[in-house]
Amino acid sequence: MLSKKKIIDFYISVSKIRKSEEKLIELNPEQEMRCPHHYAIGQEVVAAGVCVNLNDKDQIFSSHRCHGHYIAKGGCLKSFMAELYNKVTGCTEGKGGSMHLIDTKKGMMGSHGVVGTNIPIALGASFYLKYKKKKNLSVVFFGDGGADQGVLYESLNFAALKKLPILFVCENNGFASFSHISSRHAQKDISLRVSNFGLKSFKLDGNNPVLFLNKIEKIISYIKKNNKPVFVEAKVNRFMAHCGQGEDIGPGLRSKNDLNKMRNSDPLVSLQKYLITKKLLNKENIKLIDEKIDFEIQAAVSYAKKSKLPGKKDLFKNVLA
Amino acid sequence: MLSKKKIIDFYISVSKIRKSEEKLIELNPEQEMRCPHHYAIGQEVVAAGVCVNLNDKDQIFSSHRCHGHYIAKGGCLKSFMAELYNKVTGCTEGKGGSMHLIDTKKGMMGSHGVVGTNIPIALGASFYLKYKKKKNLSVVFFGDGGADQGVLYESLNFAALKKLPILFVCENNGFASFSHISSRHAQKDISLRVSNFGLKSFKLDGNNPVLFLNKIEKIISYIKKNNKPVFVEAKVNRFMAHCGQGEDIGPGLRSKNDLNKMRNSDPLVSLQKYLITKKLLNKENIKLIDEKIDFEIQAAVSYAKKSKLPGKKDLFKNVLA
Amino acid sequence: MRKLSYLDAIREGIQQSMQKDDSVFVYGEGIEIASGPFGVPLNLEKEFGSKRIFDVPLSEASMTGLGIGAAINNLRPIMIHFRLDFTLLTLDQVFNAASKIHYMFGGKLKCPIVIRATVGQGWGQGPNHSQAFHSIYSHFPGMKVVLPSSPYDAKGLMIASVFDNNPVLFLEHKSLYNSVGLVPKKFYKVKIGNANVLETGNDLSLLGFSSMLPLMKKVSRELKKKKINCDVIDLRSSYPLDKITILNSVKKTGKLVVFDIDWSFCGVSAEVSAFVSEKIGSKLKSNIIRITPPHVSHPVSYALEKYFYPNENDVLKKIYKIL
Amino acid sequence: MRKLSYLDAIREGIQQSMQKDDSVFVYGEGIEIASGPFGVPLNLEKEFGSKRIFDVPLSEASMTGLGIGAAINNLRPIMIHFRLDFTLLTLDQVFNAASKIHYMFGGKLKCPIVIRATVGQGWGQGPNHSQAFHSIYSHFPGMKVVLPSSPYDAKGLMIASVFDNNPVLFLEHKSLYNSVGLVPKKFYKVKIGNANVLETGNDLSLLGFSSMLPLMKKVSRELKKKKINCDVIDLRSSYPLDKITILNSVKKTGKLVVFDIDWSFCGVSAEVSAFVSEKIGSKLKSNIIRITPPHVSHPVSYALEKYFYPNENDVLKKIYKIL
Ligand SMILES: Cc1ncc(C[n+]2csc(CCOP(=O)(O)OP(=O)(O)O)c2C)c(N)n1
Ligand SMILES: Cc1ncc(C[n+]2csc(CCOP(=O)(O)OP(=O)(O)O)c2C)c(N)n1
Ligand SMILES: [Mg+2]
Ligand SMILES: [Mg+2]
Repeated sequence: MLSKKKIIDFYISVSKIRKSEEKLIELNPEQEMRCPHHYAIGQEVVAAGVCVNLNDKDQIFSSHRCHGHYIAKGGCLKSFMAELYNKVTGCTEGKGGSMHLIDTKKGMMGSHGVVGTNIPIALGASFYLKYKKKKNLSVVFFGDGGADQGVLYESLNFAALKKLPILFVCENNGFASFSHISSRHAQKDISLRVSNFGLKSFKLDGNNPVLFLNKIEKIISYIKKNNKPVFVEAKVNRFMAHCGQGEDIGPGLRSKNDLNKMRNSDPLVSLQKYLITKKLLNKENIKLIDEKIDFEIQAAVSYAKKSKLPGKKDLFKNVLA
Repeated sequence: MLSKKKIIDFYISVSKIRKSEEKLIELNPEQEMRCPHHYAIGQEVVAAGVCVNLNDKDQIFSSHRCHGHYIAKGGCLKSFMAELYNKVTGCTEGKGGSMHLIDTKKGMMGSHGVVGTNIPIALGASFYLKYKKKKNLSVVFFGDGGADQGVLYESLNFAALKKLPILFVCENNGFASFSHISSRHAQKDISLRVSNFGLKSFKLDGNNPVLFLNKIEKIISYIKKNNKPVFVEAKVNRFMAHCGQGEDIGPGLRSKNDLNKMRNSDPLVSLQKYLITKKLLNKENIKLIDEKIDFEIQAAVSYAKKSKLPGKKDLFKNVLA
Repeated sequence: MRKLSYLDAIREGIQQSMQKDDSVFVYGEGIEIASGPFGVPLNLEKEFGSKRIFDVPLSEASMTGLGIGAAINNLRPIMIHFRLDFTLLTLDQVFNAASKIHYMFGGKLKCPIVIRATVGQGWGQGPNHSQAFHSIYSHFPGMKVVLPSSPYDAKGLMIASVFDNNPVLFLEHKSLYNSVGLVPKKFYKVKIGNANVLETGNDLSLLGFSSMLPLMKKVSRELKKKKINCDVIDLRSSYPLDKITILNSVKKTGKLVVFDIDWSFCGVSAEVSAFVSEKIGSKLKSNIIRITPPHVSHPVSYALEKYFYPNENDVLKKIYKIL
Repeated sequence: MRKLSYLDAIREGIQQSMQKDDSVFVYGEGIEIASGPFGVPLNLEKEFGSKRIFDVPLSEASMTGLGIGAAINNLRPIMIHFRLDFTLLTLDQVFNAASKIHYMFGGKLKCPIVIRATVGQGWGQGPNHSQAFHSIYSHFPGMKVVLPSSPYDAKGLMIASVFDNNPVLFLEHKSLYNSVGLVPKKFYKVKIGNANVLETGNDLSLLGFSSMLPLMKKVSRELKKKKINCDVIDLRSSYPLDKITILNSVKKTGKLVVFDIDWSFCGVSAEVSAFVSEKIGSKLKSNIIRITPPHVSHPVSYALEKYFYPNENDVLKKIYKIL
């Protein structure tokens, strides 16, 4: 059973991701954050639902669309904003940018811009956790595009073979940049596709926040208890363009109408409704939470803006360890 | 229903593979064939059963263990022997050796020494066949080790997505060089593993020659009729070592006893028995067939021995087309 | 003659190749869709249909094999990558198969595949969205590697690549996409392996590739003010190198600066430098200079990119030392 | 001091590393089994258990990721490939991740993985079982690349590689496996980046790697008969290069021959040549010579291998021309 605290933490996480992204969109016209942005708006439930069940020693790995995962895992918001502003105080000191976020103290072990590349690296992290007899798990987030890569299948097999504590999370938003899943997958049910690799696989609805949270809590405790891998496909809707400020409306992509439908079933809104209906929070509580988040985000932006840019010496730092 | 002619051609093919390999083993002490040999002895049924259902315009692709596939597809025996003898009259003029056999006239489109690499190349051939509206198919042979490679899963998906005429044949002998399948696969049933990729998949017994022939005939005509890919896992026994003259007996490998059991259920012998029992051939017929094969092999060996070695100029031939 | 952008010239090269020969086909991730990255849209589906231009899964390794298997059957695939970086997923297919197929099968097969890829730069593309490593493609026997710097070359080299019988890496540079130049309407090839002498001078040879050309021209202009006249030569392909043009230029000037967008360590710039000094070292009037990014990964921050990519002032400083 | 074979020395280096630190583990295809290829058996399972030494599927790409994910968590993986050729399947993991991880995450992670691989040669190994392409590993920033030529170095460089905090390619050569030499019993490191001066002479510098050393020594012996004395220097690592030792030698002799098992075009041999001529070109008394296989794939036939691999006579002929 979900605790009240967990549901509220979950809401805070969803809201923080949404509001951070909206802030990025708002600030975009300044053209000061010079790196590609892949927004997670619409998909926040998955990052938040998974990470609210993890502790700092659990490790997560992510892809180009990583803002949400970083924030959900508790990654420092100041370092995040500073990184997006290309500053030396950013989480990679201006080296990695928006697609290579990291906060090792929080168990956010890095995101990668090459699709699928992080999947076996997360596998290695789960290998480490088992090797050192830690009671933790490793999680890798990737998209339906990530499921096109052969390393996924290699990694599923190995995770099952060695009984590693890893959760594979495929956020299926139906697109890989400009390719619809139907032009890439013979068989669109990804959880079914992998169902005979020797590990459990589930299909969850990332648009139904509480149901998702409920199920993912059980899955994560199954992994921790049994030291076994699990695969989860989460169906989600991406509200923004693949990259940047647009909406990716057009032939071969999606219609304005479809997008409106998505926005009308916004999981953030339905989560708020649920909280209120179930009397877990009232409107006032929600407002307070959101204001606190706004405040934190604003502080991070100020920090980022005030921070210094890296200098020539920094270019030659950390080439070899 | 299998025609008498097909069964006899099938026998000829199995026997020719066996006898060619045995000749290589016999000649090995000369140390004149200087390249690694991966014998198919014990596994011949798969190559023969598939290829007896193909014509010269159907294309096959193979791996390091390719002698059988080359011979079954009708590859020139002289060019084969000459290649193994490192001669300029060999099928690759001494460039590729035992792991890179080719006879394009017969639709043997090349074998590759890197495990799995040929799988998507065969996919490309099937793409070509469909593109040019040919009534043919492409076949790729690989081992259970080949099934470890991510490109297989990428290729299965694409073949199913584009409805390509391709037969994936996984010859599962339970080993990848010195690794038993149980130390590599979480889930040992390979045909099951791939069953949800959007194409049909079958598990066949490569040790039961006539049953295999029966089923593979139907599968190949299904592919030709429907322009759709199929995956076949064929369980087989490898009698020889992974590479060379030995038997690979030892801890972690297999026991003498196990090997004897394999040899005692030799598919070549059971095929001969079947032919005789069903009165398709009598002992005398078989003897005549086998003598003809011996003769052909001997001629190929003589040709190879008499052929010239490549010279310095040949080293620089065919670098660019 | 009309003017076309670099990007439109590539598109036209592809289009005319497809018109010329129906065994030419094109595929890549998201290329069917009108709004592709950097406006790379091809808009060729209407003309040629989804049989000849199509979208593929993010399965770079097997999709390279797809092209190889088609190419050995005399089709002429053009595989499109939005970043050269992603081709690192495909190098088994490229170097264990494509580049060797003609040789290792004794000439029985040819593999005329074009691997078209973009080098990114700017706007925080960073460590694995900006790499140029055509050196490693040039290192393996059996490959050709072309790097157009102008719209004219972009079209002509694309057509030459498509109709070449070897695997060709066709490497574009994002910063050149909007540059505009004269491009004939007709179907034409630019021969692979011929350098292009853009300016002539007796004092210094500036040789280089791709997006280095604008920098080289700026440097030449600056030097001209000081009465120093340069050969400015676009090498156009890193394999094969146009050895004759290179030697002729350096024999004349005695001083060589090699520009590349790839790193220098074991890079094409090292090869050009080694080749020249091994051939005519005693005729050199000063040490060769290589102008390339330093031996570090591509940083995201624009503040660091400033130091990472060679700039005019630094180049001039280095050149003044050898004058 | 005892004598050990090159192969046993590597084994002992691995064994002592595992004894020293239980975060060292080893994995590769078929390595658990006593009768591995070329007798590479490690026989370490009894001592360390299958947790620390284990067999893996033929999934080179993801198995490289496995090591990376472990390494960023401070384990010290040794991944074994029986052929360098097969690492072409892994280069996305190696160059888009391992070599960049320290840099692109601003120093937050280290990636101490050892990639151990063999270069094949002879007995028809052919085009994709014999390649040496450490140049491309040396090309990408963030990697180290070592190539031991003696049993002593094999052990010491293995230990140094395991305890280095960067990804290291440890490249062995099949033809050296049975060579025997003095190897201390103790745990010791050979510093990565230090060349080894094996012979000294004032007339000619012979620099090279790995299995080129036996050839270089033969050449030196032959030249000594003609009163020509050589520096014979084992460069030991292709990244970092020991620039000081290289320059000191060539400054002294004025004549350089670079030997490598990799191709020369954009190879490490090109880098050494370019580096030397750019630094002290004017002090050179003759053109630099690169001794490498020609720009073709590795043929299978022994009749062709004879011309493919550099041999003493051809090398001497080339050297006589510059004396
Ligand atoms: C190997 C690789 N191929 C292509 C790209 C270019 N690219 C960046 S994101 C993306 C789409 C990824 O789709 P998906 O995995 O579903 O994630 P989503 O963007 O939908 O969250 C593509 C094709 C890349 N980064 N890496
Ligand atoms: C990518 C790659 N990894 C490793 C090897 C070394 N190797 C050659 S054959 C082989 C075993 C292959 O097993 P399988 O695919 O089952 O074929 P089999 O030998 O059993 O017929 C291995 C590991 C290789 N050639 N290619
Ligand atoms: Mg997606
Ligand atoms: Mg097998």
